[in-house]
Amino acid sequence: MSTLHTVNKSPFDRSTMASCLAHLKAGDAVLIIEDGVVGARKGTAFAATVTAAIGNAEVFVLGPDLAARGMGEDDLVDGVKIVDYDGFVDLVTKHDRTQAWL
Amino acid sequence: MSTLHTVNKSPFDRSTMASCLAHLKAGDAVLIIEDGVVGARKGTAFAATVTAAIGNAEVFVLGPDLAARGMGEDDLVDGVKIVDYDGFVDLVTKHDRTQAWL
Amino acid sequence: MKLAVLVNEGPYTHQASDSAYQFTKAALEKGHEIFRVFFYHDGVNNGTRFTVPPQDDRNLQVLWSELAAKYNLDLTVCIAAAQRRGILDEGEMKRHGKDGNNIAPGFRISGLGQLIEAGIKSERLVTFGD
Amino acid sequence: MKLAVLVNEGPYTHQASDSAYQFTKAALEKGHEIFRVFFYHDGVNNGTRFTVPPQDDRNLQVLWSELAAKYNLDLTVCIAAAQRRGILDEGEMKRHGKDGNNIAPGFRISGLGQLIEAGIKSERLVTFGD
Amino acid sequence: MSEDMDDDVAKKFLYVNRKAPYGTIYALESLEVVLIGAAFEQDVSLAFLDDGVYQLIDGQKTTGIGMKNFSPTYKALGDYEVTKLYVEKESLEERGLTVDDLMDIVYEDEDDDWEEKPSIRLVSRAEMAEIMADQDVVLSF
Amino acid sequence: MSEDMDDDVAKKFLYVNRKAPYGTIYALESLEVVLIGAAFEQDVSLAFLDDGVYQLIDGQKTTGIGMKNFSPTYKALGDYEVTKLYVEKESLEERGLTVDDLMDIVYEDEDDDWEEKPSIRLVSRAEMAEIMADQDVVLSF
Repeated sequence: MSTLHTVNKSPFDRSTMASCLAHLKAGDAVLIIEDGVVGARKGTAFAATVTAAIGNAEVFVLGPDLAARGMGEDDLVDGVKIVDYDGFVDLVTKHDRTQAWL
Repeated sequence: MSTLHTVNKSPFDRSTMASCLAHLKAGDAVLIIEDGVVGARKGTAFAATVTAAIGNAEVFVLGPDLAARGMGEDDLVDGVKIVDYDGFVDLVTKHDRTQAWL
Repeated sequence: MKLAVLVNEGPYTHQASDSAYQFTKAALEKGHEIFRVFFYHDGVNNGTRFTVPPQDDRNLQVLWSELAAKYNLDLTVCIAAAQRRGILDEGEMKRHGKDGNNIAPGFRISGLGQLIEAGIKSERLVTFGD
Repeated sequence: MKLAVLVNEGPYTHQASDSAYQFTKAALEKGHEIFRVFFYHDGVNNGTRFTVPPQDDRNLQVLWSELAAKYNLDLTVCIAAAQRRGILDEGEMKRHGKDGNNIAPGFRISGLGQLIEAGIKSERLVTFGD
Repeated sequence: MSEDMDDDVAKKFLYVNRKAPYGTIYALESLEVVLIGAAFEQDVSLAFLDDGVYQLIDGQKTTGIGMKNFSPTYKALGDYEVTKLYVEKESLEERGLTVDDLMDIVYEDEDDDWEEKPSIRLVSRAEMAEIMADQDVVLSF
Repeated sequence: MSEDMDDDVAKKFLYVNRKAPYGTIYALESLEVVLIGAAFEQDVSLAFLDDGVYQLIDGQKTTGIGMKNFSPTYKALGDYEVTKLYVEKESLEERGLTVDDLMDIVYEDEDDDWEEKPSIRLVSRAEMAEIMADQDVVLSF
């Protein structure tokens, strides 16, 4: 039994990503969408928190949202994976429940 | 010449209050309204930041918003003052400009 | 798989409606069933036919209505949230003595029980908000 | 003093409209002049007459309309923001071939220049948002 | 899972509340879902974490802001058989609050001779993560 | 201040941008105000701080999210005589960015033989506070 968590806000502006990562269980996945994708960038004040989470859970970003914010694969914290909307759907069906951090 | 800054969000959820306090000038005033009032409570993880700001600028909270969140004068960080909507208007006219931190 | 989608924000101001639309479309194209898309909070504002977005921009209401027509999708707008925000169908218009209505094609107004039912009847519920 | 007010969010979902209303009312009662209240972003949703809030709740549209009537207040809804969000007056209805309109009494639809003018002509501009 | 099982077995619903009341409508409209949902006889829990803990604070007075005080509704949840209100300890601490700052919310336990029991259950962040992981449907407000 | 002076002397307008683009409409609708406002011949500056710096990031591609890419409009601001785009250095640093990650935005300086000059002016947080304190009207998005 595992959860897909979604986060859609920048960790520099909102508490949702930090709160989400503090409530993960082993085997969970986090999908970062919309403005949240800026939190997956390497070299930021938040990057270490993302790296720490990857030891525990898989972390994904939505590619179309990443591209809209001028970022690509090379900009990401190591271990963060990219999915498209199709992959988003697959993550939802793969995990037992989806929890949005709003 | 001085500025009235308004902040309406909790510092535990949003970056606006921290950003506002980091951009104050001596003689400015900060008016905390709506959900922001929880940031003026004493004994919180944010209280020291508010106390530090009071050395530089006046800090006010809107009383009606404070009461709605079950708080009163005794709950506030030392030095934070309470105004009502009338006092809000007076602060706007007293300072040369108003800047909302959204 | 049987999925349900909850949209909590109106069009344009927040990306929630865009994300929900892209997700719903992808799920349908992959052959999943969407039991219901439920619009709550400001999400009810997706269901007004009065919008006129700029010509070079997407028209979210039309996109939702077209998706509903193509896949026989259930787009349910919460009645209580709609009343606060001024979304009316013919019945609500008459019931409240209003002089017009603005519900868009393919959307229907119903109660919050429809959200709970979506949670019960679907295998996954995916929420898009602020 | 001559003040202007900018309202960036719709009614109920965010407190912005309530705060702006209480502020505007207090300023008027103290004898200040409100040059204009400008509704931008989702703030345009304050100007629909289709809302039916619960009977034990405040009706923000009515409160604004009454304040406008009492003090001859200028309530301006941004035309570009209104188009995206489905707020129409008679003129906009005809211009876009829509079959109805929903603008509330005391509100008018006009351009963004009215916001800039409010900034120029007023001594203070106070913004309420999310 | 078959369609029949789906309908017969109660699902575990968790309502996650992370936002302060009044500044936005989410707390109120979340409560409206909880009240409607109570009629469906599912296994309902509410989680209060981050700024959501302010929804339960005692002594809310809203006349000054012209809005309806909906906090008494939390006290009525027991009548709807909504009796599990999980509050995160760390969220309280960061905000200078203790459980004594919250409303006194109770329910009558029908399995224990209708004894009055507290609905608020203080849990650690780790326990909250366990509770979240034990649900069928999570609704976030 | 007399009514006449009010109308005759240009006011200093500052547009404060603190939010990332696309996730919300504020960045786009802020830009729409700037463009309309340019016709009023006031003294206009734009401030980009906190997540607002993402509005200026280079290489935005929005086809995948079905939204219009409005970032080219920032490059056109010089044509509207909007030439002061203040970007906060600390905000960039916290986000792992440098000014090289931003779009190349220039204007032609009519006072200097139409020489092409950068519109983006990197400032410290303390300098940003000075700029904010030097305005007549501050519009926040």
